[in-house]
Amino acid sequence: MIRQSVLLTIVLAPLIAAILAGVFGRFIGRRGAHTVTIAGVAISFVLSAWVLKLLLVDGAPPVNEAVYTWLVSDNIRMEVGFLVDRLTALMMVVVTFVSLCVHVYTIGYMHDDPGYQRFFSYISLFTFSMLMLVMANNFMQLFFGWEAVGLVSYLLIGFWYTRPSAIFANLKAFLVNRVGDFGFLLGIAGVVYFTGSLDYQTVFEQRELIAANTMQIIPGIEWQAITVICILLFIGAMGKSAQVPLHVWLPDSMEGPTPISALIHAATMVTAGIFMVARMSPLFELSEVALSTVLVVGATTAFFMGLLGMVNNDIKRVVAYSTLSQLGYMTVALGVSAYSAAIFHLMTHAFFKALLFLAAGSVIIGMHHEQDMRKMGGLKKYMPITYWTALIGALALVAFPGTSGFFSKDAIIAATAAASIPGATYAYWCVLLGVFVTAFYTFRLIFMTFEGPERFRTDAHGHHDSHTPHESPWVVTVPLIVLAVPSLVIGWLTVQPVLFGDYFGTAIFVEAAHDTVARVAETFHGPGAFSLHALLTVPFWLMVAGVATAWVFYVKKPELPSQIAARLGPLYKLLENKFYFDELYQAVFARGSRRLGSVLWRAGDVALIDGAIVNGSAHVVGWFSGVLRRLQSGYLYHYAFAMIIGLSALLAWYVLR
Amino acid sequence: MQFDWPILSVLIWLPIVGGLVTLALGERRIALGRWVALVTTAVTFGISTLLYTNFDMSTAQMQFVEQLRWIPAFNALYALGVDGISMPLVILTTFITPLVVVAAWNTIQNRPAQYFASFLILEGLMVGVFAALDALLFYVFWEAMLIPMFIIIGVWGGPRRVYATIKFFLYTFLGSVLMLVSLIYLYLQACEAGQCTYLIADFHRLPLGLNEQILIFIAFFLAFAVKVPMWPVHTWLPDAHVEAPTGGSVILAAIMLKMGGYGFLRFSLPITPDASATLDWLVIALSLIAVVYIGYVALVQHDMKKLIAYSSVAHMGFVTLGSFLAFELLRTHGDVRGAAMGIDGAMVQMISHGLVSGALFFCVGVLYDRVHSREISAYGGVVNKMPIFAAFAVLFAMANSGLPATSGFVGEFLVILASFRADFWYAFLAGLTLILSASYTLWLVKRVIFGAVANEQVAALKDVNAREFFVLGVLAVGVLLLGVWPAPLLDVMRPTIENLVQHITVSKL
Amino acid sequence: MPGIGKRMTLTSILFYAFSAVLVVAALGVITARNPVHAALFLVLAFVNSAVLWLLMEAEFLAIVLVLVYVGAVMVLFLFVVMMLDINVAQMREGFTRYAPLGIIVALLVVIEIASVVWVKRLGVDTTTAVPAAAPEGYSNTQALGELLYTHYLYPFELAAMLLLLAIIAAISLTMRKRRGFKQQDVAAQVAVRPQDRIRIVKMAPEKDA
Amino acid sequence: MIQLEFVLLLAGLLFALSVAGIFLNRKNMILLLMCIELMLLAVNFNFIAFARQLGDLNGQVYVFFIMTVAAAEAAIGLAILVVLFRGKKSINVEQLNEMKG
Repeated sequence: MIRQSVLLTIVLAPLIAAILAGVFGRFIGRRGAHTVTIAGVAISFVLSAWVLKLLLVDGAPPVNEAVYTWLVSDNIRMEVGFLVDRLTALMMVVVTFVSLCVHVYTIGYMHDDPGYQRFFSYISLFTFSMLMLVMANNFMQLFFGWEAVGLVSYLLIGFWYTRPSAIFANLKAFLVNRVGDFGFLLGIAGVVYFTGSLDYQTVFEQRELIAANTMQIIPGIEWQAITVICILLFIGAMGKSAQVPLHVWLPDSMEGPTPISALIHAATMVTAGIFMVARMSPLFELSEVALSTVLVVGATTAFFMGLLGMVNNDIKRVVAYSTLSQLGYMTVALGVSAYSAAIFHLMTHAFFKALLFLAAGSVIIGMHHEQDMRKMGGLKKYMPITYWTALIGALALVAFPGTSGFFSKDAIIAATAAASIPGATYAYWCVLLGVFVTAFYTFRLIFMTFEGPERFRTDAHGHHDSHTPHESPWVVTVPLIVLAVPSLVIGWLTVQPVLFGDYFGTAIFVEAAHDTVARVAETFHGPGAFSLHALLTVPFWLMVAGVATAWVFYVKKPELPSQIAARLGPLYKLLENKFYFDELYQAVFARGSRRLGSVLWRAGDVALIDGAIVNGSAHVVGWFSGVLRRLQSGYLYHYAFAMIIGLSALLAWYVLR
Repeated sequence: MQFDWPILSVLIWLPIVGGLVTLALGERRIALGRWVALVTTAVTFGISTLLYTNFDMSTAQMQFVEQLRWIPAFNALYALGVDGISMPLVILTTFITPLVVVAAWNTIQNRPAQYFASFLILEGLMVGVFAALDALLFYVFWEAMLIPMFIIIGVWGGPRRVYATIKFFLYTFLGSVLMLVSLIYLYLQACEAGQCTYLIADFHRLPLGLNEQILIFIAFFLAFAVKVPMWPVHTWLPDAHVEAPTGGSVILAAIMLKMGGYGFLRFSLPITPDASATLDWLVIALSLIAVVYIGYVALVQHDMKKLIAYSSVAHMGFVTLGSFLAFELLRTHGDVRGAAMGIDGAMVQMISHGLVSGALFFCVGVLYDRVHSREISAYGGVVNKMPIFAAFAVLFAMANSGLPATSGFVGEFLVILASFRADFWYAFLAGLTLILSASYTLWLVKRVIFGAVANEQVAALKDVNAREFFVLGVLAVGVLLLGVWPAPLLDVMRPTIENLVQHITVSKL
Repeated sequence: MPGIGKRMTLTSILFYAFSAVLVVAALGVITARNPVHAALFLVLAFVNSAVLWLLMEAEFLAIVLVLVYVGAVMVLFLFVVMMLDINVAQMREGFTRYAPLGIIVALLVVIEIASVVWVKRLGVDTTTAVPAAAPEGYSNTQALGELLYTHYLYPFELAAMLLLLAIIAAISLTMRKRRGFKQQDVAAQVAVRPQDRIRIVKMAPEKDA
Repeated sequence: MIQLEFVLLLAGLLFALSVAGIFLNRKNMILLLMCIELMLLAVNFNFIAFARQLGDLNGQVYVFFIMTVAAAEAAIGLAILVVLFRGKKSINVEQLNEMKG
């Protein structure tokens, strides 16, 4: 039996730590701040692991209970409560584990920063919010966690608040997320409309009720209610998980400190959307249209965002684009109803992407906060631990057989191949080509950073730089190593139960007709065989081709890329400008809104309402009294005369009436 | 439990007496006058909490009722009482006023005794508006309240204060004289029906024809729409806010605007249910215009107070939207599930907006006291010099953009849930506030709070002192408490709102 | 009853005679070249009116009219007229120019009033209703007094206040402040504080150099 | 007996004459005041005539009050006149237009 007090401790420990470090940061000092926050997250991690063990090994039943009633309105009870089943427990462990690593790593990374306590407070607060999100048993709390992680993300991207680019990026991130949340909130409203409840359990029990309904959004066109709701919910996921076209905030979010990029913008927060869709699988399964939408959006993100990673030179942004692309893979998996594969990839990705980010951060520390890969190279011998762990992460990312990323990504590709819903073919080609792209940009990063000539020795002015890169302190490298281990082996160990076993049980629901994972499972004969079999498949060779191309371009013939870039001209420019999404949004939404606001204000409020109606009526009164004023000559006999005229007029009226 | 002493009268007259005492003490003895003002408002707040603790949550009846003959010639009664709708608003009033007193402690140099006295008298009158059960008494308080506010803006206001006060006064007065006409009409009708009083409860039961109802509704609508304010009669608000001193802005935004919403719930809906049903499209359309249109307008403001004022208009759009959903629900679904939720949302939004917008105006006041500018461009990088202030400002900004766990979320969430039931597009347009409010609020935060230190004036800033910390801290606690656990508030309102929904869905024809 | 008819005739004759004098006096008021003459014509008009009021059985008011108006108000007028040095010629400018207009308006008013009286008949029957004769021992002054001191007590008090107000107003308006006039300001004397009068200066004791 | 109509006509004549007086003596403020007194007298005639006709003493009470007010008005009016004359050395109404709007 899992007791509520345990769950409450898991959630509240990071919150209390965050409050201690944030509000009382001045009193407890730096050491105090990182001690309490790490202690808080460590407690959460240990207890989460224990809860997972209880569920898995001891066979404890899933918990679904309310902590307190948030409010009751119109007989709808809105509660704060926990739903802890195996899906939740898995997320809890991943979140707290990565968070713990990042906490430790931060001690080294943020060592000299004046906002040390504040930073620890924020990341603990994030852990709390994320736990609230995954442990929610109702939509209201889900939305709370959803927005709260957005808030912390906002605060952390803008952590260095004096940088104009950082405060621009955090505003952008928040607003783009808000666009998603807008859809999400409407989706929740739709759920409440049809089921009269916010509770997952109740909603899922009544899902047929939603499916039986239609809605007229545009008069005359009937849409299935379930489709509308699922797409609205998915818009929320698109915002949070940075799917095209709401992806623009994620690359910019790299303005935040690197531990944040690892924790929030790679491992946990951005996967909230994936988690949410998986959680809502009973709803999504009822709407093929919604699933197709998910699939196409995911596939587009997976391929096209990967392309952008191929041309970027900022080490963190390359990893960020790879995150976008991988999130696309997860979304594709959701689209083909391979929820377990999506969650599986979410888990493995959390490890190896956090690893890659932290490694990138380690490189950045070593390079004294230089992020441009063109100024790196040959770092292998200066930073061996970073190099090897980064290589492990890269291999996992490109899905080298046997690594954790391989199992999850190959499962997704196979599931996509097995899928038959509309859009599956397009998605299949996208994910397949994505493999090549992934391999290329990943190893481009590795080669540009760690191999080749040592370009850091000369700066832009050509004069000699006295700083030599150095390996990072233990608080940085230990988390790297700790993350490298699961990146390498966790797939091998868990693919059988998580993906093909009945790990998720009732937490995830799949219609038999959509069950692509089951079709993949037919060909699965243990992880070893799976890996060996992969050597004969197209994805593997595409991956090899990608790595080889990168090698040729950045190690063998470094002059080749610029020649090709020149040859491809417009295409290259298109990639370099990220498909002009930013420019488009800037012009249409940012500037357009301001212009619209100006027009409404100046023409509507100032000119029409205030000018014409309010002050206008005052002017009419003023003009009229100006006319009347002429009558007020000030001469007594004029007034007397007027009175007499009035008198005789009244008398005349009385007489002649 | 009811008291054997007239608690509501005490809440009305204690601050007024305190104000007169402060006034009598004069500017020379202002040190004592301040304490009189503070103690009076604090005691008033203390007494008002008794309303909550002794409130009977099982009934929709008026509680703590007092009734005396007032003007026998018109059968006007001095009748006071509160129910689940007015009681939270009374407590909001008594909660905000001490904070205003603390915030103005020594920042007002020009005639402070009169300043404090104005606020104390204003407090009593505002409580009177919420507590009055007699329509004529309500009207007297409603109009009397304008006078101290007029003085506050006119004496302690900014450079264009004369324009702003006159605009404020004329706008609100124009609306309310029509209300007086319809109150008198209702009184005469009540006399014909044999209930010759001004009691609002009697008006509720009065049978009225549709045409009568529509005319009365329009008269009430003008009075309350100006006060809320709804688009397009909102333009007095930005001017009044910009010119008002900090305390004036706070009271204006936190409490005065609520009177419009309160009026809709107390007068328009129950007295003219059929006219409300006929004209609800108008209110809903104007509310949605307020949310979207004003959201865009707020985006381009250069003046911090103006921006917050516009954001108030947009947020109050939720109040009117939530209040008028019932009829649309009845038309499209044949039942009123969701209507109570809409009104719940409207009420929570009112309380929450009282806290949040009040807090934001306090924040602007803190900056204004130091730099003497409200222009956004005069700031930048305030966080570098005032980290504690920045933390509060970001918190309140987030509450203003409706972040869950702050009070700003609860009302909007409930109203959007309810409006989805009425029509998808209502919810869609209302939901746009999620994006718009975040845009203008956080853009403001970005330009004022974040960034590098912009100029020498910002570089010379000092962080909040203990007094300002107290004010902002108390409001922050309120905002978070209401966001994390709004159930106590909803529990108080439930019987009254359910009763109201039941009442308005029964046609008077 | 022949006596009644005779009395009626006498009353009528007196009425017409005094009315004629009254009208002439009023004409004199408005056309007199000299303001003093105008005032004296006005006195004549008032005395005539008093007689007419006596005829109309308003004895008390008739006496009051003579006492208050002729005795007080008109004397006041005469004082003022004589006290002020008025340029009569300048005052008379435009007299003839406006005369036609004045006459036309006056005629209009007379015609209108006459038509109100004779065409509209005031809404009451004035021909047949004969005023009831006063009972024996009736005193107009006593009846008026009873009414004034009972039903009209408050308005009566107010009228007294009004007169007091008029006295104070007239005095304060015309009172002239003379320069160099020494006066005691009690308020200033009471409000004085020690530090206004003496200044205590602290200084180091001076030593002989 | 005195017929009501003739009293009323007399009052009307008095009133008309004083109106004419205002036109004729429009510059002389003292005469204006006198004309006003004459007008009030005309009104008093009406009251007294009706009081007698209807046998109602209230009319006479009104005359009493009108005379009170007229006395007060004359006193204050003349006081103002004196003050004016001191300031302007004239009582010409044409010079008194400070109240012009």
